[in-house]
Amino acid sequence: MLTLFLIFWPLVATLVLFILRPDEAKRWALAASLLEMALCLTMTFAFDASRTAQFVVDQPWVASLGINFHAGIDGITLLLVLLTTVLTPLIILSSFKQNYENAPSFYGLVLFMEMALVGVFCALDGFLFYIFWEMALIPIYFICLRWGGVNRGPVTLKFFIYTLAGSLIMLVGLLYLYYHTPGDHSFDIKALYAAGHSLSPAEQGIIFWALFAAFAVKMPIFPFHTWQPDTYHTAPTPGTMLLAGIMLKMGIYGVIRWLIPVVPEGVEKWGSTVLTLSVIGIVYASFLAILQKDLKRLIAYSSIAHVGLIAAGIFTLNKVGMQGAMVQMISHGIVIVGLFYIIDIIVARTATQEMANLGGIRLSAPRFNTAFIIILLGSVALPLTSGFVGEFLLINAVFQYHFVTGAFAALTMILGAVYMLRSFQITMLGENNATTKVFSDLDRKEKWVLYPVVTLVLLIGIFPGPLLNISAVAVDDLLTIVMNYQAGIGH
Amino acid sequence: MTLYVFYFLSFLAVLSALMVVFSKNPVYSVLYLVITFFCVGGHYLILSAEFLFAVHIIVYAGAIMVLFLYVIMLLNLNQDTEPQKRTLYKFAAVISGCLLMLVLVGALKGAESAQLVFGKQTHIGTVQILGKMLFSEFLLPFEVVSLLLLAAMVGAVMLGKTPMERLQNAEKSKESDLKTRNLKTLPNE
Amino acid sequence: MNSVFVLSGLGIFSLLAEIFNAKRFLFPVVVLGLVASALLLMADWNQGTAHYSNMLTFDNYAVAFSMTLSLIAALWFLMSKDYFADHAHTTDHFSLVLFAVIGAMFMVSYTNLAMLFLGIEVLSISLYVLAGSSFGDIFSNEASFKYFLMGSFATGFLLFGIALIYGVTASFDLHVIAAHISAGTGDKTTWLYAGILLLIVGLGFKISAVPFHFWAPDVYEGAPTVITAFMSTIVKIAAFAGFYRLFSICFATVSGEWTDVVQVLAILTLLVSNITAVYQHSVKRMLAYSSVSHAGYLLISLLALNTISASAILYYAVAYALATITAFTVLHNIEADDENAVIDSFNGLVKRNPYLAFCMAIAMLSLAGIPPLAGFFAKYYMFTVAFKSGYIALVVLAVVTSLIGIYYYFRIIIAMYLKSTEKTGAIRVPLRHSVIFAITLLLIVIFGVFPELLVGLV
Amino acid sequence: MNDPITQTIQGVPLNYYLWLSTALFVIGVLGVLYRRNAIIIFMCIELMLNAVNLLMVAFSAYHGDGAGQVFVFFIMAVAAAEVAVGLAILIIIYHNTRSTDINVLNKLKW
Amino acid sequence: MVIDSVVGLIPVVPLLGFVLIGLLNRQLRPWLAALLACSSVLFSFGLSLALFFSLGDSLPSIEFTAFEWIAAGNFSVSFSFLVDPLSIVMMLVITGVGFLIHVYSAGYMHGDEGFNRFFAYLNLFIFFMLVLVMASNYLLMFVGWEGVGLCSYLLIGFWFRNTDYNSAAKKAFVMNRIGDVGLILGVIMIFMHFGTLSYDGVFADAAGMTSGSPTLTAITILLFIGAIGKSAQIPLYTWLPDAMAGPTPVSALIHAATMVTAGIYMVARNNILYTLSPFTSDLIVIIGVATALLAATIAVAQNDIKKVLAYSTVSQLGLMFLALGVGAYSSGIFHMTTHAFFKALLFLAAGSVIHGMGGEQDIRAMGGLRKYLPVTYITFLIGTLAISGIPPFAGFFSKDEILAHAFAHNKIAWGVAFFASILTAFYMFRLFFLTFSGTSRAKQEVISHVHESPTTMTTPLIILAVLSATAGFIGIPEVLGGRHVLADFLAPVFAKSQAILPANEVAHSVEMMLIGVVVALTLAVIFFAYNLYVSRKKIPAPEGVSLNGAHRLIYHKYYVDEIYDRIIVKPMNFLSRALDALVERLLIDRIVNGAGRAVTWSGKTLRLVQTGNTGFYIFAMVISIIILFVVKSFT
Repeated sequence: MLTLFLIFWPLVATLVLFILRPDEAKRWALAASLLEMALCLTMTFAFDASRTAQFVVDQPWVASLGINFHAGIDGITLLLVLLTTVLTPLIILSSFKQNYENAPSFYGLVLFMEMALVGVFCALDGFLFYIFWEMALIPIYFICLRWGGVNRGPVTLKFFIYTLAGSLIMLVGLLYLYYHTPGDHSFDIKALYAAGHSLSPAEQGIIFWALFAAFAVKMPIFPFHTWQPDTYHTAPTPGTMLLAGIMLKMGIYGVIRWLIPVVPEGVEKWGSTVLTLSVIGIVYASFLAILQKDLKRLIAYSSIAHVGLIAAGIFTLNKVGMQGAMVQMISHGIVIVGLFYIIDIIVARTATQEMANLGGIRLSAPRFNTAFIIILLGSVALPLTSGFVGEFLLINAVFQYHFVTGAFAALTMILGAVYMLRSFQITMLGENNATTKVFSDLDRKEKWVLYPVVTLVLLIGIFPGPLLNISAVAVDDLLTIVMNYQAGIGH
Repeated sequence: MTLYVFYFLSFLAVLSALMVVFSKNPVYSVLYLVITFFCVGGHYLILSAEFLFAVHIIVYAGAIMVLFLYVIMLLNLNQDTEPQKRTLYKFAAVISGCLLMLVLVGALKGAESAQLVFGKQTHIGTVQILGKMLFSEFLLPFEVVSLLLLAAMVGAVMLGKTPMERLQNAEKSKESDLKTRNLKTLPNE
Repeated sequence: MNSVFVLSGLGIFSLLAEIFNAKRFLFPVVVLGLVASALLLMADWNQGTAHYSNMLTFDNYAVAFSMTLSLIAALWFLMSKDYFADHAHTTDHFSLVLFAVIGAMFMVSYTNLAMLFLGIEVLSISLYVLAGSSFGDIFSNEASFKYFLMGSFATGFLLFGIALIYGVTASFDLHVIAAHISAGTGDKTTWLYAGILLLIVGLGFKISAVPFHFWAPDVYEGAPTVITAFMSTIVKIAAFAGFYRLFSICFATVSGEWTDVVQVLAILTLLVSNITAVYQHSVKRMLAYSSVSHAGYLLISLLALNTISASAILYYAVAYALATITAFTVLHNIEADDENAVIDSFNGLVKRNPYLAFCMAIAMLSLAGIPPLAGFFAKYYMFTVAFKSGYIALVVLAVVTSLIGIYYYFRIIIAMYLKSTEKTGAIRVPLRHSVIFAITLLLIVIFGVFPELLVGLV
Repeated sequence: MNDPITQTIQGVPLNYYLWLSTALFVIGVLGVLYRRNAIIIFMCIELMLNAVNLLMVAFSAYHGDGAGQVFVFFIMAVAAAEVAVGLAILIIIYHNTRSTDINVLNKLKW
Repeated sequence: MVIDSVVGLIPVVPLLGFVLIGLLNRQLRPWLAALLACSSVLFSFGLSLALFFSLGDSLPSIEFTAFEWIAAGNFSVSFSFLVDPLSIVMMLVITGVGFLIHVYSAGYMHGDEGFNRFFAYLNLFIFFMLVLVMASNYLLMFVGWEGVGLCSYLLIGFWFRNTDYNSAAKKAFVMNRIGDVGLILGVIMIFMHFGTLSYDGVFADAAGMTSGSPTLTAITILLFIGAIGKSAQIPLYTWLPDAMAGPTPVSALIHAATMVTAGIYMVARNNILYTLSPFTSDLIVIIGVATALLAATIAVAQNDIKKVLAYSTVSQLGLMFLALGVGAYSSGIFHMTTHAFFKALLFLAAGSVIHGMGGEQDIRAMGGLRKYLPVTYITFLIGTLAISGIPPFAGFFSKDEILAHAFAHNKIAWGVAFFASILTAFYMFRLFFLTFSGTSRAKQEVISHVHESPTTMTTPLIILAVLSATAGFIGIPEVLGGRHVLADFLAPVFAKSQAILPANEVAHSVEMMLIGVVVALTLAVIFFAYNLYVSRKKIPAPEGVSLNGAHRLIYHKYYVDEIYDRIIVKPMNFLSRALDALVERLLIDRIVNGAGRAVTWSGKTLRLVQTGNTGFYIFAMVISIIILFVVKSFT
């Protein structure tokens, strides 16, 4: 019941939004998302870390087609839902200073998006998962289309079609699995697992790619990433935050829950390929990031690199890697929201996101600078920031997988430092110029966004224990499924 | 005997049908079509479908063809106004016609040895039998035909009743409209 | 069955209304009559009664589709009231439309080929006239003419096919035919197959399957917008339902002989229509191609021909019709502002009437198949059907083409939400259109979220 | 058993009618393809329908089943209706374009 | 236990200092910030001292676990500290020297707009450095390791208006990061092979492994890469001279006394692993002596007072690595300790000079400062004598010990190291003479403002000078009849290694002879320098004068920076551009967009099929029907 409320409260809030005035809409959206966060925190406290799926809802939905409204929360889900519900208020808050035209629609879309995201993470039914997966695409598309920047028409369309292409291929894969579920076909996750396990290795390989198509595009994994820098660049900042902070986690989450346990054999067959691609992606994206001129693009490429590492870690099928991926997802979400907000502040004050036009901001905005540094350190994975825990565990796993991949993956530490420090230096340090001279320091609203982010970055870096603890059992459970399968076929 | 009659009627029917197609003058086409219809009617007689023969003659020769002829006269169509396709098209049309014949024959043959079982009744083409069928088994379609004719009538009346002057006025205004519309419909590159 | 009488009565009433000077009541009476006929149909639910020596059978399939048609027709009337007001022959139009609806109902409920044929003809003849009902408009004339010429040409093939089937089975009754065919047709099999092929040609024309679709874009574009709406909803649904009814009842046992043909048609339809739609400027024409493309998706279910095909078609038809009616209603309003609605006419609509833009967006999203709207589940259901019968490759193709579909549906969305326009002034939407939007949008969402309401009905 | 119909059935194989109808049908199609005058094209479509009628009557006779002939009756009715409507449309077009050439009507395209 | 909380307090107090100063940044008066910072470090120093005295046979080491940090799967690491002889020595040096430098900074940074910020960073640095040396497991050490790198970055770029400084800071961080990657991979390999990351577990297991196992070699090499980065060895040493961009106390604290010696500490900490990997040890020797020599030669031709000291640091670090490589771990630590004193002294004294000269750093513009800066002069002299290895100053003992071990181990290594140490004496005295002797070459307005530094700065100088002069006595070599206090104290840490290492001690007579030779030659070189720069008043060529072959080479630091620019930075930028242009835009984007364009194009083309001509439509239909029939009858 709580799960239902958790999923649909944002939707209810969205409906309420439309009877409000624009200025009320803002506040209502914030209040609603805070309530959602409170709810999620309550559930976190009620959560029993030693068990898997809890707060389960399982109602028939389209019974004749074996579709149920089956949702629940286990450790992995909980972490991601936490991420979603914590970031959404921050994202909403971050938009307060921008007076978006037609605010009710804007916040409605954001809340709608939150619903879809929470739904994706909670769904335990293949069809439900797919529905939420697709539903998450619509609001973000409209957010980018209506409130985006230059050239947003073609860019967002490309984004939409590209991701939808992946999703539809996934749908075909899910259907294939559905028709291999035993008995009266069902989309239940357990049934789909069973179906996946019953397939021949060759079929599993195909299904692997079918499902992975969606996830690879969403994450995005090299070379399916070209929609991303453009989209991040053109989207309004809250949209970019949603995309980078939460939405790309959908892809990773998909791999964890809807790919690896479904077709273990396919993963075994193709995992190394994907892992290699991910590692290539890390290096490739990092290289591209080095010479970017535009801040948002730079962060976009850095995001590809980070996600590449997460993906690589997951495909090692190593618990350390999985756990690392979980922490890193949270960390990346928080850090990137922080980074994009910082860019937003810069853009709002200087009307440019070209790094070359900036410089010396630190002189007039020390608090802003401090926040930037800490978030940046989280991004380059300095120990005691959130980025380190995940990145270390991931590199650990990838290195254990193979030392060459590990070594290449570890390059992210160096290259990350190179491009992040470069951007920091160009924008913040040096003498200020005409545009940055009047740069005012953080005001109250901005502090309300950045300080929580900074706190979280440090807090998770120092005490990652609770996070790791929450997801431990769920990750174990998933890996057990894989191992049982491998044991079953005599590996 | 019947076979010869069949051959004769068939030959005439096909020949006049071809003439319908190939006559240059629309009026001739109509007349040839009438001949074809009569031949078909002859076949109905051979097949003992007297009721249909009657209907056929009345409807086709009596109504439809007259209507055609009337329209042709009304529009004053003759050999000179007759639009002609280019030879290439004509050639292509003939070729595809032949091909269609070929494939249809190809598709329909193979049932050559088919001997049909005689029905319960042998002579079914009479007014009595067909009338019975029309008012029992096929009552609904029969009524629907009335609906259809009503619809056609309403439609034809509606179309035909349009005052001529209104049409002509519209014609002028639409010419200019046509230009703007076409511009928009054409690719804008 | 009673609903047919009600509708016929309405048709006649329309004709008489002029005489009795009851034109004022005509509109509400017709709308209520259509709703009433839908309600009457409920009585036939689960009865499966055959009427008039098995001419019509109101089984659940027929009832469901007839109801859909009546209700869509009611919506259509709501949408196009002003169309009637514009014409001198209001009552004639009313009756023609009603006759067309009756024809459509025959097409979904027939169990005799005679009824199929007559249904098609009643529908077609009314539409030939309606398509040309803008007498002074040369485009309307052309549309009407093309539709008529090609329609009657296709009818020839359809009849030839029927004749051959009759030759094989000596009956027009679907069940007799089916019994004959499943009993084996001996050396007349070639006639049967040729007949089936010709039927596919004839009916393929009616549902505008590629390569028999050429008429559709031209006619849809040329006909008055409301008539286009009628054609792309009611006619489409009826034609397809009729098509499916014939083939599922009669020819299911020899499906191996014709599925490959249908498959080719489906593939061609999906590809050609979607690709061609991409580069259109006229919204009506784009919607025409879209309508053709949906025929392609529908063909998939015919191809699969399994236990859930019928229900998939019903769902698809409903979802498609709701979205299309919405889209055309919006288009109708846009045309009030800019007579030749090209995609650019939608520019900046969100500024001029956000509500209208929202409706159009939902309609486009539903047509594009985006969850949680009905259009998504419709496509999904279609894929399920195809998968069930193993047409995986076709599903993949359908997926690809629906992606292409996104491209052109989203052009309108982009135009509305992104592009700017010099035109100012809000576009006023009449109340009855608001009612339509309220109903259709609600249904689109409800059916999308609770597909169980329709799934498995038939 | 000395009906004319029996004689016919015995004398003329059903296939002959099939071929004849097919031939007429194809000639109809050919005419539609060959000609540009809309009226002639209508006439050729009528020819096609007649071919079908003939075939159906033949089947009906050989099957000894009246339904075929009833159907032909319907086809005739429909044909009449179609011609009425068709010619009405044609006249309207003629008034708008001063031509019955189908090639003139190509404003709607692409 | 009380003592546990003491262990915990030692790093926490400077951290608190950082947090307080950092949060209150602008509200805090500068003197209060300085007081807070100094006292926090002093407090830590006091606690360390207390711990130092409580360590002994009864309490060989103290371990304190604060909380479990990361636990995932079979991986688990705690926030836990280990205090043993090695770490307590380091802690004392860090907090001790650190405190002195804090005090010094209070004077040096007086009036700087970032005064408070500076102290916050310094405190943060002390915290991370303490974490580095006190960690009881590799990952926590890595925390400190990266943390000090961060502080180094922040402090080098402290004056962030200057773009060059910022670039230097970035360079330092990135080069450190390269080493860090090696270190972290080494850590991961350790985890893979030992299943734990705590020192106890690893060392216990490692002691039982065979010498020279590839795993150990790999691990030690990877760890050593970390040390190379942090301790500025070939090939990652170029950041350290650039790091002189930071304020001078930073150079003293981070880039001389403490942070750069982290590599030494790390190798010493892992002595058992290195002892068991002869290959890596040899590698360390090679890199150590090569660095020592290379840096020493470069230092000879530098004219920036801090640059000379920086290269000297690099060179000395090389010597320390030499010690570690030959297995003389305690000698390495010994030299590290003495080096911390005299190099900190030298830097601070140099800072005092710069302070007095109003920011001038070029020795060509100095000279004759003896009379203006008497305290600085004396203390600098002591530092110079110490680094040159003149008995009885601290450097003499520690350096001599290293050379003796090197001699026993490998004559060539000894030879090179010997040469480097002679060079050291030369360039240090060159620096000294050019700065303090002769007549002033500075401009008049500079001279008029030259003043001795305030007491806050001179006091640390004096204390450090005393230490530089006397610290050697904690490790008097046997040959001179003393007791090696430090070696004995550290013995438990290196016990396992000592048990394995071959005891190739040099004979006392030989060692005596070596000492004699070294001292004699050193004195000779000093005299040479005196002759050159005092008697003959030679002044290095000013900027822009073309130099001859070898001189130019070393003046330009062997063009290493330029070479790196050519072979690493430029290719990387080129690769970045090439990937962007070729792969991203030409390949991937083109494929993706191409798909879209293909659809549009086919749409454009296909719509032309719809000609609008009814005749054509019918024709197409008929053809289609024919094709359907044909295909159908063939299948």
